[in-house]
Amino acid sequence: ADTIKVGVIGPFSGPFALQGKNFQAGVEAYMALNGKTVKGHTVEVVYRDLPAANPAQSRALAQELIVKDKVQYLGGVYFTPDALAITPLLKQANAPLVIFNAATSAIMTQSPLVVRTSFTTAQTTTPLGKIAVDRGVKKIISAVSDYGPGVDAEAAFKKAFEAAGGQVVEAIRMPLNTNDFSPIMQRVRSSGAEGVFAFLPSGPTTLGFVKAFNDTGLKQAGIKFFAPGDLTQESDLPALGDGALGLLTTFHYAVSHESPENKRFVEAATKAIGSPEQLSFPSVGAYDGMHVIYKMIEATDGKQDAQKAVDAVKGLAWTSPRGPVSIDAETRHITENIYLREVVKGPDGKTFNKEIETFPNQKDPGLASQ
Amino acid sequence: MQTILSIGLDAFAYGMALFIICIGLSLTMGLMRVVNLAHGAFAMIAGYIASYAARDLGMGYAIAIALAILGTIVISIPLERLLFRRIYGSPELTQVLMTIGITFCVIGITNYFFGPTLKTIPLPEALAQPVDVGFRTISAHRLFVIACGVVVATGLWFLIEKTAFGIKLRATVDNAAMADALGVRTQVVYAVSFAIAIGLAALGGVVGAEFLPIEPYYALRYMVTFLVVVSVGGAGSIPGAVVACIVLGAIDTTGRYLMPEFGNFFFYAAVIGIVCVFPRGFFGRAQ
Amino acid sequence: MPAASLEVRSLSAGYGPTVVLEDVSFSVPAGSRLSILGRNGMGKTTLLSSLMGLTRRYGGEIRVNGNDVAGDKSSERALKGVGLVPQTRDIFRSLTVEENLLVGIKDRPRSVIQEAYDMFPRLHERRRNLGWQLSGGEQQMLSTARTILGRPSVLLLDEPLEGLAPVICDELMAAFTRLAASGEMTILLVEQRLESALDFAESVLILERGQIVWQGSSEALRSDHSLVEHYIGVGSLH
Amino acid sequence: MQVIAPSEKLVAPSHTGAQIGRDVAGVLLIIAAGLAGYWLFPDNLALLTRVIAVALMVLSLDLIVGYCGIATLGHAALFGAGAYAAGIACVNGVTEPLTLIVIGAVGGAAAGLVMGTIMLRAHGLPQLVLSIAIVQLFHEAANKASAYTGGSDGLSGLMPSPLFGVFEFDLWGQTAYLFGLILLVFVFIVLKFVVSSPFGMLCRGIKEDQVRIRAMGAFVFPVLLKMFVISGAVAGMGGALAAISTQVVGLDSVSFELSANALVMLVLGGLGTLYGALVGTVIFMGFEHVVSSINPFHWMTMVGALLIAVVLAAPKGLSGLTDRLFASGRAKGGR
Amino acid sequence: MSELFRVEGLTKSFGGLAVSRNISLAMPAGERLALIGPNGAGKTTFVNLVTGQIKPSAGRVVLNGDDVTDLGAVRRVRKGLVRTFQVTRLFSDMTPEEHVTLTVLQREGRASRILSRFTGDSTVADEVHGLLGALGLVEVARRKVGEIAYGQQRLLEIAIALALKPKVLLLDEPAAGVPSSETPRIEQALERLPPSLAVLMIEHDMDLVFRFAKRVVVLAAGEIIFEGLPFEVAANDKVREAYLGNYANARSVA
Ligand SMILES: Nc1ncnc2c1ncn2[C@@H]1O[C@H](COP(=O)(O)OP(=O)(O)OP(=O)(O)O)[C@@H](O)[C@H]1O
Ligand SMILES: Nc1ncnc2c1ncn2[C@@H]1O[C@H](COP(=O)(O)OP(=O)(O)OP(=O)(O)O)[C@@H](O)[C@H]1O
Ligand SMILES: [Mg+2]
Ligand SMILES: [Mg+2]
Repeated sequence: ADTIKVGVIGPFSGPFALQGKNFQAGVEAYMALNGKTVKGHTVEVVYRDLPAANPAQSRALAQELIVKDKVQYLGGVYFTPDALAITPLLKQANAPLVIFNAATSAIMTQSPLVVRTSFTTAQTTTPLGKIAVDRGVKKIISAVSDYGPGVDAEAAFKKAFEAAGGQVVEAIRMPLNTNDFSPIMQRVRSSGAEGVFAFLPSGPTTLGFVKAFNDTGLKQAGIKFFAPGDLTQESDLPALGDGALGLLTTFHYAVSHESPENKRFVEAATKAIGSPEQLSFPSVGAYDGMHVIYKMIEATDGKQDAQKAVDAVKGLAWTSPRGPVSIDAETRHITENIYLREVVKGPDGKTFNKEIETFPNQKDPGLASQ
Repeated sequence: MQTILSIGLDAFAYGMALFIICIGLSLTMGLMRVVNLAHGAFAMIAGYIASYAARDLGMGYAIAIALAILGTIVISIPLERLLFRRIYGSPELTQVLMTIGITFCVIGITNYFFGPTLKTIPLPEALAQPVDVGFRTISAHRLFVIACGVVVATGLWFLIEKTAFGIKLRATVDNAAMADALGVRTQVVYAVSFAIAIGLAALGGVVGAEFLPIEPYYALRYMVTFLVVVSVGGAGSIPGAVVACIVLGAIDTTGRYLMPEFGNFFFYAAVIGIVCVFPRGFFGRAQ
Repeated sequence: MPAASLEVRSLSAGYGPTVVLEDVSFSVPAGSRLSILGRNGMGKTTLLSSLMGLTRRYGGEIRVNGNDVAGDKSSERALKGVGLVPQTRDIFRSLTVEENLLVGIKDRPRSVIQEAYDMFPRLHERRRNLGWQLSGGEQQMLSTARTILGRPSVLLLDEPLEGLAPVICDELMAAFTRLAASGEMTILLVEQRLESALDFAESVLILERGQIVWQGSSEALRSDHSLVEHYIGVGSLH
Repeated sequence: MQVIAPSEKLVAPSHTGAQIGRDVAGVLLIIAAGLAGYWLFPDNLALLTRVIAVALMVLSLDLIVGYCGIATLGHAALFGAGAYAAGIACVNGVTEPLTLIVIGAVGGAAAGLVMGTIMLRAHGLPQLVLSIAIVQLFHEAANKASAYTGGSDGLSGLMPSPLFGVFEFDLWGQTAYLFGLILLVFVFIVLKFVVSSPFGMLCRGIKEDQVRIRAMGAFVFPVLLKMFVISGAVAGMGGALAAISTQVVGLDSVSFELSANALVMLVLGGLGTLYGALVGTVIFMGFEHVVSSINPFHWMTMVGALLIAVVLAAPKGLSGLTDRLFASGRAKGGR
Repeated sequence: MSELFRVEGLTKSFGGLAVSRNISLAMPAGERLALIGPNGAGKTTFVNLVTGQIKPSAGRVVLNGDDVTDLGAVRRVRKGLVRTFQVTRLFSDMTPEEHVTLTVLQREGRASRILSRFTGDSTVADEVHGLLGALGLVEVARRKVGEIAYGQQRLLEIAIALALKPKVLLLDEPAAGVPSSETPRIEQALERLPPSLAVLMIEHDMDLVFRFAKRVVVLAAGEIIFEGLPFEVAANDKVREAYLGNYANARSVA
């Protein structure tokens, strides 16, 4: 019976601290519900803070976790470039990397020792194409933040939407640090589109975007609004307030998901994070990530053998708080349901993401297309 | 034409919001010669207080603003006594070090107590309505911000250029030892000006929260914006700050309208252009 | 404010770790005039600055009309009647001439700045100009006028004639003498031109390396050339 | 033409000999500290290598800020230019480490030339803002040119070949660290010469009063521009070292945040002495690393407290503190 | 001897204030000229115009037959047109020795070299020590300028100007702040200047002016109101009224 160390890298401070806290909540929830030992081996988690995308630091942290802290497993990683910086190390380190969040398809091709339990932007976005057309929107304007995931979202949506018969009349890329979105809304208005597709990273800018959408009267004018679920992350909903009512988003997980597994998870994770308002999707990525790591430890019986560990979880299927999921044997990316959700008001007067439609067993179309 | 007017109005409102937040910093930097990078931290503290008062305690918007300004000033007093007073007259970079330190601490503490989520300050009915201004609708809040900006600009200009206090303040900044030797109680002058600057930061933080939402990272996230606006205007100059806010607000807004994907290019290229033409900022005080 | 007496007892002062003045003691009766002489770098400026509270004090007492002000900040001393015209002029560069004068008036009404313009008409001509735009002599005038407007009872003058045209020097010295004679001010003057210094003052004090090496009446010094040569240097008196 | 015959001899003894002795001791101390780091923290070499890369950047920042008196919050533009130059070269088949360092230096120097040309048009705050604007433009450009730079995903897949064909850049990072250390010592010695040359003295003069320097008959702009280019080369080497050792280049290497951090480190260590730059970098990064591993969630408060404490205890930076200790021993001190 | 330096019709105004009105002046080699005048007459401005710190609105500056009006301040210095500042402009963190060394190196075109050492050249060092010695600055040669007395800073200001080996030297109140006991040092230093040099001195210390100058020019309100030999100055009514006051009386008595 050894102590097996798992190194978790995430943004625990800085502007994305909320996401890091969710990582931690997911990990702690899993360990609270499933114990701290696997086959008699004690699991110990070492957290390392990486406040913002910074590949060099990411690599230094991973290296240190491996060389100094002697971790057998790496987990976490919120941003894609940070994951890309770690992948070249894995082989030499003989350690698998289980990604809790970083959502660019291409990471998986960089190393056979990567497994991902989150989602990709393409995965969560693709169903929106059909949804939009189904709701009678033929002409749409796309507005995405100008960085990797935003560009991914734009491409995935365009492909799906055009395949379903729609037309993207204009594609806007907005700088990440935009504070005032009313000029963008003016563009939307003058483009003559019937709907808007948006992708923004969760955080303060979503608030400004939704506010501007309402304030400039686009909502009253009947313009439809579609976005992947990052935009209505549960922790942002209180700030968005009633302005968010009726927004349609697609995502792999809603805190409100109804299932006994999720109930148990939410209870445990809320306890770990402290305040129920702060809980959102990264926690479930971490929770399932820990599940995968536990399975790996089980399969290797505590010995350090990255390849064997990864092989052991290929095809692994289980019921996650988000619904039924499995690890795709070929891509090592998670196969999961994507849900269409609408922001509605609950009986307690608070808004939440209500799942109204399910797209089962979605793989990552981003990888499939490569 | 309509679009131009419309964009212009947005730009003006955005510029005025920036102005209210930044003018306090412009005073501290231009008049007190303190590069107070913690300015945003004070605006943020005010935002938290206002949010707490209005959302959690259900107080009115006006009361929340007043409480936020008072509360922030009260919090700033011990900081001024213990920390800022040590760096008046220090080299700018020392001030940068100290005020960044303060910012980090404020961020850390806010994060600890209030959590990392966004905080909103609910607007009263009257300000939450969209108002029809003829060619479009605009939220009443934006008009309110514009009005606040105008009041602040004229009030401050009068205080600094026309009153005895203004002269004492400028003298103190110019040469504190000599002002002291002429009987000006420089510490009092500094403390009062500091309080005014903090009060303005607080006001800006609260009324500008619709543009720059309140969250723990606020203080660092917008630091560059504030610094750029203040310097382009010419630190310490009120007309300069007004012009800079409106011009930069307009460039930012039209840039984002015309070609959002090059929004930042536009903005920073314009900044470089302006500084090259006005190497002291629009209304830089002669050194 | 009527003139005040000044008493200094074993004052030591300097800059940071450097002690410049050591154990300086002297006293000046109310309404009298004292010149302070000494070669370059002997501590004359430091002495005046210390009286104003602008240097670091290591010990000693400074009494104005019997009250110890050594612990006071310079603004307190200024309000108690000490006024300094510094050697480096220290005008407020970014303020206009008029604003510079307004800083000096303490709580007197604004209209008193006319007194300054009467004294130096040149300043009236330049009243809207910023401090940094003034010529050297104009800055000197401004510095002097600014301090005098505050009606100090003890006036400390650090080379106030420097850079002024002879015709103005004469007028200014006459004005200082008048102010002292009217019983309104006690004046301490640091002046390089020995003759002006001796003409002006009743008594003289010579500093060397931060210490008082000679103290006496101007007459005594004037009549003793060897003293002058010894402490101040050759060729000073023509 | 001898204007005036010497009439008195200088009384104070010459400082030159003592100065050289101190410099040699300083360099030895750096080497010793570097090797001590190697033996004491064999598991932290990745971090230590990063410290060295950043130290190069902070050194080069000191040339601009400490010696020329030009405040800049955009120094990462030079660091990043070096990093991307080396990175892009490496991805395209130039994998020899020393060549990559040279490429980085050239990239940095070119960026320094651009930055200097623009920044020297203004003074004071507006100048600071120019530096911010420039680094933001660089950042934006790197983001846009994703075909070459990888955009926000970062430029990955750098495979530098072994140093001298023997020493691999591997997981344990010994090669990278020792390579970095040698580079640092080399650069440090060169810079010591630069700052004590007449050119360095001229820069110090410019820092204090440009009008005076002009009245001495020296042009200001070319001197400062030269310093920008030198500084760019050094920062570029730092960037190249970072690229080689971490094998990725991210947008953060041309960010405002990195620039601001570098400035904080420099001021923390003390301006205008090359040692200050090193001390500041090591202390800041070391402290940040330690507190962020102890408490990854609230370490920022601790770092903030450190900065405040330093300003209160040593307003001239940490190296100023040692100066002060020295000075109080001597008879005549500064202010 | 031929004329070394000449200005023609130099004119400048700040806003509405005409500070220099059509000033023309010529100086042969070896000239020792004093420029005096009331405060604010435009003397410093004249120096600024001549040395290129500010641009005249009209007029020419000719040095050695070359028109230098369009040259910048730096090039004029290199051509030998050197000034001192009325208010000292020195580097407070550097020592007098460093100041003068830097100036000498600059004069020889070696100041922007990276690959050479600042100290260690013995001919430079000798020259530097010679200059410092002549102005009595040896004792403070290795103290920071910020810590030495103002009078000594004034002397250093002159040492720097001399180190540039000027052809035309413009001294703006060189003795201001220097005690009368020390002014002989300045005079001595000036006396030992090579005779080919033209020197213009602005000074309010009339004793110094009369000892130094061979010719005096009086400026008032931006105009030259008098030009002549020293002894004529005191006799001129206009000058007396505008500038000299009682001094003239004192001298005529003496
Ligand atoms: N800021 C300072 N820091 C350290 N030492 C200083 C400082 N200012 C002056 N000194 C030193 O104090 C001594 C006295 O200087 P001070 O200026 O009082 O002389 P002074 O008699 O007024 O000379 P001067 O006639 O030139 O005006 C000098 O040796 C000088 O070097
Ligand atoms: N930049 C400026 N803007 C406005 N006025 C100026 C400027 N520079 C100088 N002046 C004015 O021009 C006049 C001449 O100044 P200058 O410095 O040449 O006088 P000066 O003859 O040297 O006097 P002093 O003997 O007092 O030094 C002064 O009245 C001054 O106020
Ligand atoms: Mg003095
Ligand atoms: Mg003058």
